[in-house]
Amino acid sequence: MVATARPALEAQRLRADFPIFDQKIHGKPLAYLDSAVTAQKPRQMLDAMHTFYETSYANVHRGVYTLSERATAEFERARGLVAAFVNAPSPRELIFTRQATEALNLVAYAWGLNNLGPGDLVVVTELEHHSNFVPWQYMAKRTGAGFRMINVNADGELDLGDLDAIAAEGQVKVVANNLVSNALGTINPVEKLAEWGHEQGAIVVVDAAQAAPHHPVDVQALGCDFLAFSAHKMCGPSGVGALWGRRELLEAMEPFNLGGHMISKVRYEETTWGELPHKFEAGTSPIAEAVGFGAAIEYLNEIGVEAIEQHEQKLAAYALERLGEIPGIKLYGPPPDRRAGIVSFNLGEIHPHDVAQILDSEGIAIRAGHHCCQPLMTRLGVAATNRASFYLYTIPEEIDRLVDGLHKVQKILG
Amino acid sequence: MVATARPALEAQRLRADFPIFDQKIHGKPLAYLDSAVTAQKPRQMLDAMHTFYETSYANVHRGVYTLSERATAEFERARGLVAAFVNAPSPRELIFTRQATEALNLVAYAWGLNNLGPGDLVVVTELEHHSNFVPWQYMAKRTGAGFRMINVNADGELDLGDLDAIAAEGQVKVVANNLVSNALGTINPVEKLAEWGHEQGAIVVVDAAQAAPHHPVDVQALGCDFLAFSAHKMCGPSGVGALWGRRELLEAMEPFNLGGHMISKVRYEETTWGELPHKFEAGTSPIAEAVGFGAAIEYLNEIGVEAIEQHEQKLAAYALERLGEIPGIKLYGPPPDRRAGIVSFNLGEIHPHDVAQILDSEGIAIRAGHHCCQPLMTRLGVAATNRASFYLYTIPEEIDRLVDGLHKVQKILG
Amino acid sequence: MDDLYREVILDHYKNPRGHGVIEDADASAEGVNPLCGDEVSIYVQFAPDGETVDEVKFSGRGCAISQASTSMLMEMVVGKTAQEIAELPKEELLEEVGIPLTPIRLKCALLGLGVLKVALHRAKGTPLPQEWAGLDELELK
Amino acid sequence: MDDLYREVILDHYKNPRGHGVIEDADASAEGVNPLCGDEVSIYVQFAPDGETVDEVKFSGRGCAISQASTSMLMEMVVGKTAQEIAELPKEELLEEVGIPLTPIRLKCALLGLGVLKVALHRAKGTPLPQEWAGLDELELK
Ligand SMILES: Cc1ncc(COP(=O)(O)O)c(C=O)c1O
Ligand SMILES: Cc1ncc(COP(=O)(O)O)c(C=O)c1O
Repeated sequence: MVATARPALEAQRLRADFPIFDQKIHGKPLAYLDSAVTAQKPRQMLDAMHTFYETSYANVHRGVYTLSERATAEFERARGLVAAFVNAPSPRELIFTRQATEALNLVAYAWGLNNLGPGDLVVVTELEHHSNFVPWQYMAKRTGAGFRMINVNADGELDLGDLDAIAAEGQVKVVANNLVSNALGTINPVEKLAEWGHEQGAIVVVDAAQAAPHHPVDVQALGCDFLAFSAHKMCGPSGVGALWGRRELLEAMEPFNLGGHMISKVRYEETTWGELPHKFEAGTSPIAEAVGFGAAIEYLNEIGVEAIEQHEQKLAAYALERLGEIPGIKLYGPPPDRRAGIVSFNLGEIHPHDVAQILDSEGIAIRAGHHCCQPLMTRLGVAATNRASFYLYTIPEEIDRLVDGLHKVQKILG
Repeated sequence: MVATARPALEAQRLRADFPIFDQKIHGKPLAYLDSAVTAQKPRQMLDAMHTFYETSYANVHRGVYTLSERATAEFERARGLVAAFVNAPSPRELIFTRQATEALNLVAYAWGLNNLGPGDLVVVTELEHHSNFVPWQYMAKRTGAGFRMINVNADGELDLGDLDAIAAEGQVKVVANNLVSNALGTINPVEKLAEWGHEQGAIVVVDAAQAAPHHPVDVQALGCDFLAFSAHKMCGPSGVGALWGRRELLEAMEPFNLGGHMISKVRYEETTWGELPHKFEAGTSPIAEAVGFGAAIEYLNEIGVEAIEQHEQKLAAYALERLGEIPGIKLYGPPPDRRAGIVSFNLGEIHPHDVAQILDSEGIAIRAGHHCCQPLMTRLGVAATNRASFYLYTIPEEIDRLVDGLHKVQKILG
Repeated sequence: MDDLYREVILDHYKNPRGHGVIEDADASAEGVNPLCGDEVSIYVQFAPDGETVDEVKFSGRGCAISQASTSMLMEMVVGKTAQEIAELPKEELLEEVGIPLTPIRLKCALLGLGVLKVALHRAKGTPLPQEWAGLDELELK
Repeated sequence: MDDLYREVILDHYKNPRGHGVIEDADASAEGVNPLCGDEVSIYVQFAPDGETVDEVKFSGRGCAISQASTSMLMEMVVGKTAQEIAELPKEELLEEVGIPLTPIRLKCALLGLGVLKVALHRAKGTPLPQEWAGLDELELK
């Protein structure tokens, strides 16, 4: 992390880097307020991938020829950039996966399936995205381990008062939680949970899919054992993500996917595994995608992730203020100083699908649904919410347009 | 499959579609003879992905807004193209994976781990790529099932004489084999193996990674149950591949990766799975990569995969003839009429690394290694071979340059 | 926009026909649109011939499109036989709805029809269209 | 190219020094380069002081770079103590090899040195450099 103060980011200027904004939607400028689900792509990142394909594409790590050496160098350079972005002690601990979801499944399968059993407990939170909930629920069921959930309070913040009661029920072996909730924007006390998890002798698995694009993330400061995130939410391409894992754990673990590249020796009688990170990267890697991921990290580093965080915090506060003026609106989640650039709400009884559809006719893209957080929706007593989420290219005018759009929704359906 | 005759392809003209050839390697034109490991990319495919990112990028299947509807339509259109390419009865049976390796792991985990046990047998061939060998070896070991290998004869062709003996040893539950060997170019009798496998009550898993880019592949004619392949070997991007599976099997199977998108209902108490193909596509898909895969299929369809097959067969015959003239060369694999556009060889005692390195200085890229086929290498009694492999952009002049290069290798190291 | 939320849709949305529950219904089913979690239940009462729909009601939550289209469906099917409803092409309902729908919203508009066909299938063994046989469009309970 | 296969490399490749096996060696190890399957075994005989390398031999198969660099290594280490060899920086061997190497070929050039350090580590407890401690460069048997 750079300690010196950075200039605030100029979202209006940065928008020029994003070709997606060079178009009209239903005759209106695009207000893309769905960055929590996936971010748009800067030209710089797209060009890096394109150039890689045009000049240096080959498979990595095995070819003796020039193109393959060049591709390998670019691929491993990207690994270094991604590893440094979360302050991993070594790039060897950084595994390229398809996305955060696969990174979490890797841990659930390769660690969970081999280390869990009756009497053990897997602990998740009510705020988890399905991707850090269902794999653990499934592995607990398969292995006979118990499955427990840390609940949220009315503000959508974790209620850590239950921890002792949970620990009394069994041997806590896994604590899986997200750093930032994609449904509510809650910033969670991961350091505390990691400390508690380690006291129990558990591994601590952090879903940083929603944190890494927007906030400085430091695996060493968090004190976790595994951390998962996705390139596509941070200006990178689809098709690639990352798992950081503590070296001793990764080395002791069984592999996950098996096949080409992850082996040392394959014999009819027995197969031995390769070294980190290869052991967990079976088959041909998402090569160009990793290169694009590296380019996205360079783009974010240029702007500064602290500047992004500040920008989004301002937007979130402004959005909460402006949306709060709308009669009948229900806002979910914590106060602005404890939340990321995500605002979830319902407009009285109006179904989120209808809200999103009418907003779309104004060129405004928001999410309407359960946000892959059905356990949380159950808790909130709704099937779905509307969610507006921000990124480095979001400008306050888009929030004004959102508010105007919601007034129109009320006029039509209210 | 189209029955009408297609014009032969003009490789020299097609090369203009591939930007990678617009450069010199060590001052020489690039002779890329490593397409079996990964293929180069036509401008048409790269442009399709780029345009998608610039104009239509969003997450698929959930957004109510225009961009998301557009992205979903392009993504599902690609699925339809890929499914039709292998004559799948329905696009719902076509699952996007990272690559062939992950597709095979999906079957090994979701079917194998849940259906194998002591007394059962998993049967692979000595020709398998590690990606269709190691997952089965591992699952057999985990579940207590037996693991058997169908051997090859001196020509590198499968010896089916052992089948009865294998069947007598246990209940054959899985037959996993490749359609085209990436190490030797052998075209394998998959229909026969599928028939035998089904007589035993086994599932038949076909690795078509090396077949789909070069030969017409028809899952219904093959009679298999699962078929895996990778986009990157067929002019598509890295980071995406496909599994076709028989609907009844896919529907009855447990899921593999768990998380967002693949669910129907998630409750603390229990989770239910979504419909095909979503049940097997957890997390954010390789969206742009799938779109690129579709564009690659359109590119191949335009040329005609039969024309590609014929072109490569001619190149293979020419290469075998020209290489055969080199004193001391050892050629592996079957005669030209039963092989794909792949030629494996050793140049006396000269190590393949040295061969490949010297060829690189002439701008010629070939593979030197075990080709992820260590069991086969063990059988051949070598650590590695040289392999030249061809694609639609390969021209006979490149084979001439290869032969000249090999003479130079012999002069330096012989 | 004006296309999508035209007057007749809004009318059915705000004043749904056949909204409610039939206790001890002759046929019933419940479905959920997995894309948004919307649920709809449908209840059918047959006339004494045991084939003709005498009364039909629906309950559940949903967006304007799904509520309005299910409400329209209720009006369309009374007096029809189970077999006739099984054969009812979805296009006929969509024509009634009468607005252009993207694939995602199509799922909303067809949720009620799918659930109704499943209810009749269960009670009377009438055929399900291929796309519902595989439960592709909805999750049943 | 001429850079890579210069005369001295070719000489060591074609006439490797110390090629062979020492039966009942005081120290030995075998390693494989997982990238190509190349194997090399190294055998060490110590002088009566039990510390100084008296004789060293290698066997196995490999490319010209790995064979030549291992051959050069054999010449470099005779008369050195186990501790001195453990501390030998890889740069010293690479300087001897004296050709530009890409990362992949670097693995070939350093295979022998890695195996030798492992043999001494096992026999004498000398330290392993971090990159070999993690077995990153080679698979040991
Ligand atoms: C908190 C959180 N976890 C996990 C995911 C899953 O990300 P992906 O689909 O890229 O694996 C998301 C994305 O929606 C998320 O917001
Ligand atoms: C026959 C065969 N199977 C499987 C694979 C693995 O392909 P991927 O790495 O794309 O999964 C390959 C690629 O080398 C292959 O040639």
